[in-house]
Amino acid sequence: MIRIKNLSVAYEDRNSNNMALKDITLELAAGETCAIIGPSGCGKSTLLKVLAGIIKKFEGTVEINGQAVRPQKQKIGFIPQNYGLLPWKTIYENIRLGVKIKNKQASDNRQNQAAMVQLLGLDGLEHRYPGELSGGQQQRVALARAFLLQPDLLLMDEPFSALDAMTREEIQNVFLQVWRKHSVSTILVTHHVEEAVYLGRKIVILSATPGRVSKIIDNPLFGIEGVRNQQDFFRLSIELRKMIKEDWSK
Amino acid sequence: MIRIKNLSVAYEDRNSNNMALKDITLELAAGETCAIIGPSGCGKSTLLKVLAGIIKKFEGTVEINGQAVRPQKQKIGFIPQNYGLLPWKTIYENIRLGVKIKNKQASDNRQNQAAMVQLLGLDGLEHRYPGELSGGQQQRVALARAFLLQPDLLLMDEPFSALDAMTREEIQNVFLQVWRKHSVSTILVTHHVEEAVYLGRKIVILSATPGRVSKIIDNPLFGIEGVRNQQDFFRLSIELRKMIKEDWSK
Amino acid sequence: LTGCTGNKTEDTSPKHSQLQGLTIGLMPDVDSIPFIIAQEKGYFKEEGLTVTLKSFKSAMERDSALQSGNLDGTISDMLAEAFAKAGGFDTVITSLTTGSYKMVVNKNETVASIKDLQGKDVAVSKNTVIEYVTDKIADESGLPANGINKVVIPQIPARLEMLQNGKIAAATLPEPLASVAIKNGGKLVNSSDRLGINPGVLLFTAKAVNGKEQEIHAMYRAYNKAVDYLAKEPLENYIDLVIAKGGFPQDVKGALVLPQYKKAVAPDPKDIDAVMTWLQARQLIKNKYSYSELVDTRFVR
Amino acid sequence: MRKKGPGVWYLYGTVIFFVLWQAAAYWVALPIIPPPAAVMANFIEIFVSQIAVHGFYSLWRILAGVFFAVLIGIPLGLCMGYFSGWDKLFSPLVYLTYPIPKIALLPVVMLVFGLGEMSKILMIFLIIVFQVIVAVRDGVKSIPKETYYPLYSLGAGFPDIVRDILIPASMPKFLTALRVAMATAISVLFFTETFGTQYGMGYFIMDAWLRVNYLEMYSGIVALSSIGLTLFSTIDYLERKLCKWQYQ
Amino acid sequence: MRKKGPGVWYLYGTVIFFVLWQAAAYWVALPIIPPPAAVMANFIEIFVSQIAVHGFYSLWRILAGVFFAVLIGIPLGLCMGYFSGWDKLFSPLVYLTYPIPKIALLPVVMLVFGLGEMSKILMIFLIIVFQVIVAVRDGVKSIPKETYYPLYSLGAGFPDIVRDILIPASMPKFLTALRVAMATAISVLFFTETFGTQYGMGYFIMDAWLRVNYLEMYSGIVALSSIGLTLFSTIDYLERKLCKWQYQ
Ligand SMILES: Nc1ncnc2c1ncn2[C@@H]1O[C@H](COP(=O)(O)OP(=O)(O)OP(=O)(O)O)[C@@H](O)[C@H]1O
Ligand SMILES: Nc1ncnc2c1ncn2[C@@H]1O[C@H](COP(=O)(O)OP(=O)(O)OP(=O)(O)O)[C@@H](O)[C@H]1O
Ligand SMILES: [Mg+2]
Ligand SMILES: [Mg+2]
Repeated sequence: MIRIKNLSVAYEDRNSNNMALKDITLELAAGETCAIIGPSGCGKSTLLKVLAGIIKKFEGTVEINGQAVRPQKQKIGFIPQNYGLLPWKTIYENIRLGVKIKNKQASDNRQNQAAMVQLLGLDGLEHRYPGELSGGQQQRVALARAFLLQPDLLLMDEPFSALDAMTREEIQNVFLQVWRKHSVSTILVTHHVEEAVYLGRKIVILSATPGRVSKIIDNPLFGIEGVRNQQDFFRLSIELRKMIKEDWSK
Repeated sequence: MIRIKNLSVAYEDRNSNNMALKDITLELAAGETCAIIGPSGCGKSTLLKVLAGIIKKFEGTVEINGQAVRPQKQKIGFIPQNYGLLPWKTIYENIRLGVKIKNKQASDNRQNQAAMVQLLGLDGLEHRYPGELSGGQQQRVALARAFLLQPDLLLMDEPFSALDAMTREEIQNVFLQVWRKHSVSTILVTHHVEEAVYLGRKIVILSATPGRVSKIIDNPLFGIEGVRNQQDFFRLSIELRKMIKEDWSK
Repeated sequence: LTGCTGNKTEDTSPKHSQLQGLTIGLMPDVDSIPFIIAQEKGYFKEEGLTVTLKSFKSAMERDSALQSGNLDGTISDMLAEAFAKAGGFDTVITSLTTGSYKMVVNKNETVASIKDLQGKDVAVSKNTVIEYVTDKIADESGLPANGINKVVIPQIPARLEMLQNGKIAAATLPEPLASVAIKNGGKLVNSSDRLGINPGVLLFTAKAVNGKEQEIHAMYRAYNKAVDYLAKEPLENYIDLVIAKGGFPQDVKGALVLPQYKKAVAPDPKDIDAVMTWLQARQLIKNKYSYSELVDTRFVR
Repeated sequence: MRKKGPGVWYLYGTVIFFVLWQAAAYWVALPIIPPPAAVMANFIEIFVSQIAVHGFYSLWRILAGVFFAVLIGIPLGLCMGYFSGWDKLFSPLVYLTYPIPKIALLPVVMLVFGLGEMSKILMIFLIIVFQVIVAVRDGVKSIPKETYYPLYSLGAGFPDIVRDILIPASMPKFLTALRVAMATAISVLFFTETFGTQYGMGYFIMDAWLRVNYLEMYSGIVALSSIGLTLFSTIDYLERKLCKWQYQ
Repeated sequence: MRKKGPGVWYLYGTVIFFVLWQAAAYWVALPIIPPPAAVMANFIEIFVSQIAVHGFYSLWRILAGVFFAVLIGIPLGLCMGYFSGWDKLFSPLVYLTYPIPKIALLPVVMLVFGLGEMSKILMIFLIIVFQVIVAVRDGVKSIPKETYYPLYSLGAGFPDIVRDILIPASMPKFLTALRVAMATAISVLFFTETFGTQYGMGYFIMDAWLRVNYLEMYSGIVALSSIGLTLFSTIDYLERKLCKWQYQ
């Protein structure tokens, strides 16, 4: 259960204060997924950073399961927009990073890791460094790290942006598997309307800088098997796109 | 005029040689645009790096207007997948970088720059450093740099991946303007089938690692005003998607 | 690791077993030779005394070792004693040692007498016994106080090189490097021996003087034996030893003329006074110390 | 980030410094470590009459030495870092000459350059130039290669790369090297300023030491520490100016 | 990148070194720069009988001094770089103590630690620890803050951050510092090894100098250079091992 109330975030500049988020109020039930759509620069990444405990200076309240954000206590899987891989660690170590830090004792999940590597099409790359991978491969490493952690809260910042359409669909399904198995509360930022419709039980539309919640849509199509090829899916996507267009041109 | 013949590229690893591109043969007339689609990790970025003169160790021949690749002679605008901004330069300086290095004398294009900044929605950010921008804003800075340079050859590696749908459309149109005005030969890598159909006169489909040319499609819909809302556009996109699916599942 | 003790094992005969060890600092100069002889010829052992000789390459390191209580006594000079007193350290002179400081002119200079050095560069180290001797030499020949142009070069080998390569007209050097200079063509102008001044002394800390009286007496007996040895034995018989243990240049073999070593005596009050006057005139010390403050005559007179 | 200005912290630092010193003086209870109060009194007493002029000489020699070390060290370090050929050729040379005790060169320097200012500045130069070379070289080597891509694709020449990448990217590392070099230059004054001069903090300290005047010696050390603090905080200031992009 | 092994380049470097030296010897034409051939002959002659044991002593002192400098310098530098409070508190202290000529501390060091090995190692330690502190601190400070995000969001503690970020990220800079520190340690031997010992390259070189035996002095310098070259290439090797990720 995530509860955000009147959240405002400003970046302190050398000479000015620029507001990135203003008065965000949002609730998300435990185990729900939420897709965030917003124009570039509206503060989506900022919002995720607040939830991940990286930005600590904000106004308003942010609670995860009734507590303030404390990554030490909560198990948060965060995929930053630039993937957040450590260049001095091999892919193998990068993927393990989350479990290594979070589950100090339980290190029996080698098998899980191998399976995850397989699912994300990363086999054979384990001993390379991030600098030796293609952009999409790096992104998949970040996804593997987050999925393997089996977090309580999963925060993904444009997690499929560097993937081709087919890989993207496969990995969206991998995500859904993980989500179903562990019912992870998830917030994902995306620029794809279809992706939002496919993966978001809630779809939040933010308005341009400073970001405000413009609309929150309950998505009836979420979780339906094979929904991507149904007419409803197209219709909702088109509708949503129209909505967004209107909203952002204001 | 770009002529690629039997291009093969391998990355030397610590212990193995891994082939990234194999036997690529491709021609592109001067002033033409070409969209490249390929699965993640197939070597699209590698191909662009070869054309940009960054990777110099390859087999086969690569010619730009009949000459080998020599960025000193040719005016190449390259947008790397990670934007290629210099963190110690302000946005203003980063945008100017291309013209500063290429057109040493002609520095009268301040106005152009201001106009470009405006078009890409970057006004007000000129004095920030790249680290102080959102992902999409950074990508737009890279685009501004390349467009402002008015290059002979424009290489764009997933140039709109971090932009929301609306901004993306706007900037695709900015690109078309620039392209029309200066008839820039362009190669762009994309994961969006619609983008490829909208922006590519030729569409090249690469197969998975090591990348080979799988299909080259002449796109009849390129350059038609308002094509995005026509039935033909949808049909071609869907057709293409099917083609890709078949091709990559082989 | 333990100074110039050689490899003699410690004497454990019951008669001498009450004596504590003495640690004495040496410099690579001729004052140290009697100590090296006494050590190597076993005179200290004959007295039942264990002496640890520590050699130092620079006066400051030596002084620091004494001030920090790592040495009981050291070869030093009257100026150092006055400075130590002024600096608040309780040390005393127990006797003179025999040293030699020489002013040498470089071979290309046509200098008949010291007077000809008027206005020329003479290398010294400042505020040290070297400068003191230089002043005395100038004084003696009637040059005014600022008659020569003193150039400060504290590193002795560097001073030697500058002299030999004609970058300076003259230099005041301690033995044995003065002999090297002379051997290589330098001309001796004057020396502390000729002037009859002898600022070299043996210094002990007050703590050692009071706590190791027996030992210091024994040490002087051995020292005097060594002086006897030096008087009767020809130089060839021990020059190799001195070169090896004293840190002397190989070159001095055949060139070095040792001063006449004298049995340990207390310094002449006149000499002490001269040094005090010189120091005070140059405002290097505030108070003039009396003879009895500086010298402890309970060991030798 | 700085609610209290840096000045306050320097004050704290200075106070701690004096407290530690006082404790050491109390514990040792020998003239070897005079108590800070006595030293400060002495410092104030002799500042105008003696220390000021010595300090001035030293400052000029340090700055001149550092200037030349930077003048030679930066271009060489940049080239060694960027061109692997230069690195291969010069590294062994640097590795061989760097550890040579500079005192061994003293006679040669004195002979060739005399006893004047030149020699002293040259000694400082010789001691610190290697630090600058090695640091700048390593700084350039640690630039990730993707950083160069935009410039490569623009066909930028070496001067462009130097100006737009090498210098800004290695600036923080260079400033570290400058800090280390400055401090080294100060702390070797005792041996670069002992010949052919009667001015300079090095001379002053060694002379005081020789005269067993620990009060004056420590006054000299206090003066050196202050020079050091000043130079260091200047570099800190420069860093905040020149590497603004790192400090957001 | 390395068609010819590094060995070949070291050979080139050594040859150039000797050529320059020969040229200097020829030009100066004085015993203070003996020709390399004579020195090498002397070096070979006295290597086993003298230099080996001196070299061994020096090597042990250098390594011990560097070891302690690293032991203290890295944790302190890491903390100062990471926690701005530590930096604010300790920086002024470092800035004040770094420039103190370490020779001025000789009386105190002798007082507390006597004339034995401890004192010499401590002197080396005092000279290089500051370099290590400053370099590690600056290395940590220059880590871009995004690098920490994945660990922050995992709620990683300071030990995790040290192990997974601070150490690997500042490793290249630390190795630079280690290079500089090693070379400094070697080149100050002439003054850390001249008291209370008859072994060590410092002693050997100063002794030869005072004996005006330039041949032996230069043999000693050659020995030091070789020690330096060995240590440096060990660090280069370490760097290629530990910072593999930088060398793709
Ligand atoms: N520096 C490198 N060292 C070794 N292998 C590399 C290196 N860079 C890329 N590769 C490999 O080469 C292949 C092609 O990489 P490239 O970056 O060209 O892919 P891409 O088509 O751009 O993929 P993406 O869509 O994910 O960006 C990949 O399999 C990648 O793992
Ligand atoms: N470090 C910073 N300093 C100052 N301003 C910043 C900083 N980081 C981001 N901003 C500004 O805050 C706003 C929100 O940034 P954020 O990265 O959250 O956008 P976003 O919604 O993720 O955009 P995108 O879709 O382009 O990634 C932007 O206008 C950006 O310019
Ligand atoms: Mg973002
Ligand atoms: Mg790519």
